[in-house]
Parts: sequence; structure tokens; C-alpha cells
Amino acid sequence: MATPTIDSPRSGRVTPGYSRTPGSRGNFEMVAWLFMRLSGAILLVMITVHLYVNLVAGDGITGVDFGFVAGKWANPIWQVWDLVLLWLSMLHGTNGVRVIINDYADKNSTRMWLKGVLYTATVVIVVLGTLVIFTFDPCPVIDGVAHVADYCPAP
Amino acid sequence: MQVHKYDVVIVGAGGAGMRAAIESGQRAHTAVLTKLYPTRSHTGAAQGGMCAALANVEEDNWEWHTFDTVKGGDYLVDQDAAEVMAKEAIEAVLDLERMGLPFNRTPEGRIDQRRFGGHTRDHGKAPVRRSCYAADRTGHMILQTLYQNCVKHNVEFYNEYYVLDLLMVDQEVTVDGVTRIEKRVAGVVSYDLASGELHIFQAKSVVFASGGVGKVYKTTSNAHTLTGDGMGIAFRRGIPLEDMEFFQFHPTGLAGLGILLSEAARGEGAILRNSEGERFMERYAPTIKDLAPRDIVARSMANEVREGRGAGPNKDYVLLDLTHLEPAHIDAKLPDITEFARTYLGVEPYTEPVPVFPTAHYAMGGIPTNIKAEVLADNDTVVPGLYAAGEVACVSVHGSNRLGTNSLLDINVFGKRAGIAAAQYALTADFVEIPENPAAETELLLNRARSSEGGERVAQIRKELQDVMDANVQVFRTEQTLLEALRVIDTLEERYTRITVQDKGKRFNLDLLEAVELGFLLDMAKVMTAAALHRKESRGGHFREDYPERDDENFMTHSMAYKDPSATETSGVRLETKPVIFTRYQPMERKY
Amino acid sequence: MEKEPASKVELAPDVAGGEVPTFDVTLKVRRYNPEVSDEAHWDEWKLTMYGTDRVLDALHKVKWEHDGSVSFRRSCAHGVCGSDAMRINGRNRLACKTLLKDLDTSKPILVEPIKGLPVEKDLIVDMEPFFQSYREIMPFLISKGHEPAKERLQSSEERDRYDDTTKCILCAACTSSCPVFWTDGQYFGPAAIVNAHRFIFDSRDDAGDMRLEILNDKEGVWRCRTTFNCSEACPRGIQVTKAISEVKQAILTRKV
Amino acid sequence: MPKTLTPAGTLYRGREGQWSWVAHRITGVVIFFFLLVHVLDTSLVRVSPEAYDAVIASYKNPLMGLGELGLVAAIMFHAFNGIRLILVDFWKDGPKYHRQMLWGVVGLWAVVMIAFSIRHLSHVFGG
Repeated sequence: MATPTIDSPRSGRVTPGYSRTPGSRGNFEMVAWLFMRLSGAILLVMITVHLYVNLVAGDGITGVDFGFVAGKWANPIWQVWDLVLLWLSMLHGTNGVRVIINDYADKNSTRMWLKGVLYTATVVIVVLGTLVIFTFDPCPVIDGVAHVADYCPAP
Repeated sequence: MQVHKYDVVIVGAGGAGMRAAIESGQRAHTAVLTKLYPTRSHTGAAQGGMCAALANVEEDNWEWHTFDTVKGGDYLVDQDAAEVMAKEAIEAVLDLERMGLPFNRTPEGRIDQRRFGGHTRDHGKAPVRRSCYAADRTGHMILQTLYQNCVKHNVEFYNEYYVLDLLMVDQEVTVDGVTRIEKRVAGVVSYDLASGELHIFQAKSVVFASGGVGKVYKTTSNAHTLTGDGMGIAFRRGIPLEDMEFFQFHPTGLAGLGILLSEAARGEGAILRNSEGERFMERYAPTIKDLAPRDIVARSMANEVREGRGAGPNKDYVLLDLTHLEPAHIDAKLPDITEFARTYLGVEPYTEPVPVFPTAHYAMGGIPTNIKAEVLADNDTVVPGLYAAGEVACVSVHGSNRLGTNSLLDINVFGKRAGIAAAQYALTADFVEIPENPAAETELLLNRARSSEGGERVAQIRKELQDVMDANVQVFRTEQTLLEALRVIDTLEERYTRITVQDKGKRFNLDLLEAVELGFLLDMAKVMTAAALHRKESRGGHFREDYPERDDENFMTHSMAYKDPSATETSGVRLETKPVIFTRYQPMERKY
Repeated sequence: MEKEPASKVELAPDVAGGEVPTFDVTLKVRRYNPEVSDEAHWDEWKLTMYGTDRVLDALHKVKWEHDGSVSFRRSCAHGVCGSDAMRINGRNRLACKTLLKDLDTSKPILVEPIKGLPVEKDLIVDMEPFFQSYREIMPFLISKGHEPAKERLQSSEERDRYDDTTKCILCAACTSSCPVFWTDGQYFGPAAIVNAHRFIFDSRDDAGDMRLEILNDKEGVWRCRTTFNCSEACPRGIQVTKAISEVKQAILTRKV
Repeated sequence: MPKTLTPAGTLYRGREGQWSWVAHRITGVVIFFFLLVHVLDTSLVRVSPEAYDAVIASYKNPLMGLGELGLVAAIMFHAFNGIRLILVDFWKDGPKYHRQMLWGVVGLWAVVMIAFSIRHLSHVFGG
């Protein structure tokens, strides 16, 4: 009898690339999906305000300097505002990139690698940003020289 | 070559095959072999509905349904089978509903029913609402629902496995001290289209449910894949074919294309008009007019065209008029077919009548079976383990003309019966030894087709065959046209031995597939023509202009066509007869 | 509703069409046969076609008159069996429902296999992964309790709720038009979700929760990015994206 | 194991839905990478005012100004289209009107960007 020269394409088996890897993680994908929409709506408002204050109001981009930032963060409302903005946008962005990695990375190892880099970057940035906002001193004294600005208490 | 072993092998995965598989699969180790994916089967193209005397919307009973079926088939129906079908129709519809079929509903939430051609109350008094339907995609819903239930029951499908041969052996059987030779089924030979390999399926029971043979005609509502393979395989293996002269032409195919516009259109109130705008069916069937059975309507339409009252630039079609119906009603009840008119002819059915002409639709004949779906090797000898159901079979519930909706019913009732019977037989029987070199003949067939270099093109021969069948073996026939058809088929058959298949590969060699299919088409065309020549009368779908009357004295019999090379006058087809089974209705004149 | 139509009417003189013209087209088909070569290539034919011809007729003309080795699936040829989904001029269509005259015949008509499923030969792809996803969403009615002696009752409104998704013919035009499916074959894909929808919203079915749970998977509905390619590709006009949205809502309202 | 054995052939010719998705994805990635850099440079305020001012000053040239314009364009498209996506998911008629909503998004985006460009470019080039 003739021996098959080409594998039978359909022997009831599905090409391995298509068989679903089992193990659903509860509602994670649903929560992530919902979070994208909720955070997206909030971010729309917060970023618009952020952009308006930084780029449109006052002197626009030309007005941005240390004093401008320090002036904002002297106000606890702006501190909280920027903190929330940082967290939401980082999580929104990280999840977005995670989805993109899931879509395009074919091999499991590539997926793991890319996601590892992504999550590390996210943690570093979020921790760094949070520390900066909270430990920020608008009137630092560097090498014995005090920074002078109208929002600083008189030395 | 691989050998697979199953209790039951079902050939074909349309309505009948899958209905059988659902039953058989739950009882015995079952495989379904199909040359397509199951959901591609032509059951899915059926539109109008499935009749059953549920009496959900008006008074009805199965006895009236039986009568309509018998009368519709011009009394050539085996009445025991018609009774079984009409009686079990009710359960068949309910079965489908329980399996999940989304029928249209009455205001009370019951299965809705509508009128259909030839279905009447109280023995022909008036049209009755008997057809259970799901918009105009009842066949689609049946096919999907059956496939869904096959998935549910883990039915094993071999998709794109083309069955090419039936393995039968002669066995000596001794019953009550008398020894005789009996044909027994051993299995089938199939060709895996994907790999080009042959696979043997050894089985205790084989169910043929491979569908019809509409592709012998040019203008047909049938799929490209309906090439009479099952009938052809059985015929070549010495099984007779019953009533092959009766082929149904559906009145309303889209003109020139053959795409079907369901009878449901007329059931919902559409009417036929000729070029003069006349509702001509009032002349041919004064009582039920446009809802007369298909053979009568098709012939009336062809007659209008012959007498010069056809519409269009070539006066070669008539018009289906829906313009008096509410667009919302059309959308709700006939969404698909109105879309066909728009897509393929650019006609807007709300405002314009649709060009239609009869299209080859359904083979009333086929592999002879009894009401248990057992295949008969002659007038009464059962082939143990061999079953057939659906269009490929002829239990003879359709006689000489099938009533609309009765095919969807046939596949469900007799598909179910075949599945149960095949499984029960397999549970008690032993495997029959596979003959030596089981695939030898099939290999020869394939190799011949593959290696022949005569230069004849398969498509050209098929086209000429379809042209000659359309011209000579259509709605109107005479001895002269039939002899002409046989003569041409003989020359085509000779040319067929000199074909060239261009594709020489193994993988998905559909070129080779078409060549093999053409062989079956040629065989079936020959059988249909020879049987038509044999029947010198007019009955149902078979209208001989040289014998325009029904002749109960000489022809109240089924025809049985056997392969017999010695019958040279009729191209190797020998014709015999088989008595019709009567139970309660005696033949009367068929008037509507 | 049932008025008896007139026995005779005046027909407009131009009723039901006139002569159908013929025209020339160039058909370019993406060829691939692993028995011959690992490389795919384009083949091109010039054909004279008839006014009502479809892309399928052009493919048949090629196969029957020029090159018999051109391979594609087809069966019913009028858009109900779902065999001949392919990419025509870059979009998923059924070859038997795409009239040549509706395409731009001044340029070559490009015909390719649908994307995202392994190509077997020319326009034929491996459909197994597609049907695998379909089977996994339990595409059959599951009803608890006793089988009724007669039919189950269902109002017309209840039936209308899922009517749209009963039209699916499993041609894979939607699934293979989905950018997520192209890159991630493990995604269930629109067709599987459509068929789950058909049962989730069927008032007779009792296993909606199980199907929702299956589609709540990381390869389930949340991968849908609402590009609407599926809705536009569906030859049956199913509002696929809408159906997927409804399934998302069903999962949400059940969980939240 | 490769999923497809053959080269992909031509690009899929999707319509507005597909291309808006592509744009949404690209703008999203661009914004994300900007965000990483943005947090890093802002963190310089923690190092010293001079360090921060030095970096910020290097941003204040016409080229970067145009880059900022592009960034705002990306953010605004991503934001407005995001609202469209939310409506597609949560509004009953969203899927039906997704195309009209996209034209709405593009229109709104154009208006905002024209207004912003005038203001921003006058800052950047007007000094």
C-alpha cells in the first residue's frame, strides 16, 4: 500500500498553534476590560485638564519650568491629582500594551519576556513617580543654597 | 491504506445522514463520512417548511396529510410508507423543536404553520396550514440543529472523505434448511480529499444518505456537489434504482440561474403571471390555483412560454408577483428569497415581479427501500445491513411527484428510522470479512482518471450532458427526445474514457473529484432517460407528450432499473417493474 | 392581510430586465501547493464574463477551461452553504454572492484564501481550528427538567431575541476577518461567539451561564476590539459585533 | 509551529472600524512610551531645579514643539475614539452608529486640534 507522502491535514487534530492553553484566570480579563473603559473615561477629563493647565493656560509650554511644577505641587490637590493621573494612566497604558503583546507575540517565551520587561518598567515608573510626588520639596536646599520662590516660606 | 472499523458507517451528512447519526451514534459506534463539511449539505438550501398535521392553527390530521401525499404523487406512492411518514411527521417536528430548532411561533407560542402547495384539508377541499417553518430558512435551521445535536452527542465525522465504493460480498445463508446466496455489506471505500489516500471503513451497517443528482441538468436548484454518487455506487454494485424517470422541476427558480425561490412565496400569497399580466394558474388549477402541486405548476409555466406568453426579451420565463403583499410581511416571512432576487437579478420584489422558470429540483426515485429504510436488492429481498434514507432513497413516499415540504419530512422520518435500524442491526450482527484487495477497483478507477491523456475535458462533457438533459429529458418528453438523449449520452460516455485530468497531485485534487463525479452523472442520466423511455404514460413529474394520459392499466407500477450490459438498446440499463403498495386510497383522477 | 390578487394586471413594458451584457475581467488568484513549492504566487487570467456572473463563475471558468488544478471549495453556489468564503479584493466575501459587475473590473480582481487559518492548497484552508472553537461553546440546546410531551412554548418576541444569530452558516468569513484572530489563533473568534449568542438568548436554553463562563476566558469575548470587520464580512448580514457586545453585557451584568 | 504556512498575501481591506482600531493602537503605544519618558523627566524635579530646567529647556525648540503637537493630537484622538468605543460597548445603538460616531470623533478632534495648534504654535514660535 502506498505510504502517505504528506501528513494528512485533517486527522481530527487541530494545528497546535490553535489549541487553547487552558487555565482561565477568573474574571481578570473582564475586570481589565472594564477598567480600560472606566479609567479611559476618567483619564479623558484628567488629561484634558492637565494639558490645558500645562500647555494652554498662562504662557503655555514656555511657562513650564521647575517653578511651575513646584508651584503646582505646593497645592495638595494638584499632588493628589497628578498621583491619580500617574496611576491610572500607567495602569491603562500597561494593560493596553499587555493586550498588544498577547495579540502579537506568537511564542509563549516571547510573551513572557516582553511582559516581564513591561511589568518591570511599570513598577519602576509608578514607584518612582509616586515617591517624587510625595517626597517632593518645592523649596529644596541644595548644598546649603535655598531655592527661592514666592510659594516658599521665607527662609 | 488505513482500515477503520465501525458498527455503523453513514455516507453523507445532510439532513438524513445527520438525523440517522444522532440515533445511531447514541446506540452504536458510528462514523459519518461526507465529501463536504456537514453544514455545507444541500438540506441547508431548503426554504419553505416541513409539513406535519400538528393542527396548531387549524383543524388537520395525519390521514389528510397521507391523502395529499398519495394524490400529490399521482397514486404511485407506496401508501404504507406515506402513512408512516404522515403519522411520524408530528413527532419528527416535535423532535426538532426539542433539539432546539427555532420555529416561527403563533401568538400562543406554539409552532406556527402555513400553507404549501398540494396540502389540503379534508381530501382536497381547500388549502390547509400544515407547514411548520422558520422564516424561509427552514432547511438551514434543520441542518444547523441536526449538526448541533451531532456535536452534542459526539458523533464522529470524517469530513471531506468521498465514498467511492460499497463493499459487498455474497454469502451462503441457510434458513430452514434452504441454502441461498445473500448479498452482505462489509463496508465502504473512501477517498480522503485532503491527502489523496484511500481509507477502508469496515462496518456492520452502512447507511446511504448522500442526496440527489440534480447536476445532470443545467438549470437546477441543486448544489454543484449533488452528483448522484450514492445512487451511482449502489447501481454499479448491482442494486436497482427505483422510479428514476420521475424528477421534480420546481416552478420558481430564478430565471436563467435556477436558484430556488421557495414555494413558501406562493404559500404567503405570491402569484404567477404571464407576459400579459394574467394569473394563468386560474386556468390550470381552478380550485387551488398557484398552490397546485409542483409538477402541474411547472408544466403550466412551461406551457405558457411555449405558447408565446413568456416574459422578458426572449419570452423565456414567467413572473412571480409579490407586489400586492406588504413589504413588512415579505421581510418577516420571506427574507432570504427576496434577497436572492435582489442580489442575483437586481430585481426589487416589493415593487417588481421576479422572473422565474422551472428548475431541476428533486429526484423522486433512488435506491429502493422498505419502510424500515432497508435497501432492497430486487422487489422484495432485503440487503442485510444496508440502509438508505433521504433523496438518495426511494421508499416511495413521493411517488411520481413530491409535495413541497415532504422532503424535509422524509429526511427526518426515514433518517431517524435508518439510524435506529442500522444501529440495532449492528448490535446483533457480526462484521463481514472484507474482500481481498477491497480498494482494487477504486484504485483502478482513480488511476485511469488520473493517467488518461485523451485530451477530453471533464467540464465540456458535463456541460454537453447537462444541455442534452435540459433539452430532452425535462418537463416535456417524447420517445424521440429520449432516444436522442440516450444516443448523446452514449457518445459522451465514450468520450469520458478519454478525459484528461490536469491536476496530477494528491492533496485536494478536486479536478479528479469532478472527473469521478461526472462518471456517476453519466450513469444516472442514462438510468433516468432509459426509465423515462420505458414509461409510456404521463404521471406526476413525468410528462410524455406522445402518451399524455395516465395509464393505470399498464403503468401503475414502480420502475426498477438494473445495470445490465446485455441491455444494449437502453445503454446497459434493464428495466423491470415493482407493484405499488395500496392501503386505503384507490387511484382517482388527479384534479385541483 | 389576505386580499385576493387581481386575475389580470397591466405590466410595465420594461418589467423584469432586458439584455444582459458581457464584459472582460482579469482574475488574479493566489496559488499555493505544498506538493509543488513552499512559495505562494499569483496566477492571472483574462476572461470574458456574462452580466449576472459571480466570482465563483469566473473561478469555475478558470478551472474548467484553463487550469484544472486551481482548487477551491464550493457547493450550493447561492450563499447558503458557506463553502466558498475567500478574500476578494482584500475583503472576505462568498465567491457565489459577489457579482463581478459590482467589482471594479478595470483592475484585476484579486482572490486569496481567508486569513488566519492554515492554507492547504490555493484557496482551501484548514477549517478544523474554526470548528473546534465552535464546538467548545456548546452549540446545542441544553434544557433542564423534563422533555415536554409537545413543543416548548416560546413567544415571537422571545424568538426574535436571537433570530439574527440563527442565520450563521459557519463560513468563517467573520472569524478570518478579525485582526485579533489573525495574530492569535486561540481567540474563540466571532463565529463561535455568534453561535453562543444564539443559545444564550434562547429562552428555552438553561446553559447560558456555562457558555458565558467559557467566553469569559482570556481568549473569549474580551479580546474583541470592535473593529467591525466581522459585521462587514458576514454574508448573511448578521450584526456580529452587536452580538458580541450583547454577550459582553451578559457576562458583566451576571458578575457585577 | 507557524500558524499559517503561506505568506499573508495582500493587506486586509477593512473599513473605518479596522483603521480606527489601528490608529487607536498606534496612538496608545506612542502615548505610553511618552508617558514613561514624561515621568522620568518630571522626576528630575527631585534631583534639582537646575537639572529639571535644563532638560525642560532642551524641549523648548520648534522641533519639540511640533512633537508636542503630535503628542496632543495622539492623545485627543485616542481619548475621543475611546469614548466612541465605550459607546459601542455600552450604548444599545452603538454598534449601529459606530461609523457615524467615528466621523464625529474625527470632527471633534479636528476642531480641538485647530484651536490648540493656534495657541500652542504661537507659544512655540512666538517665543
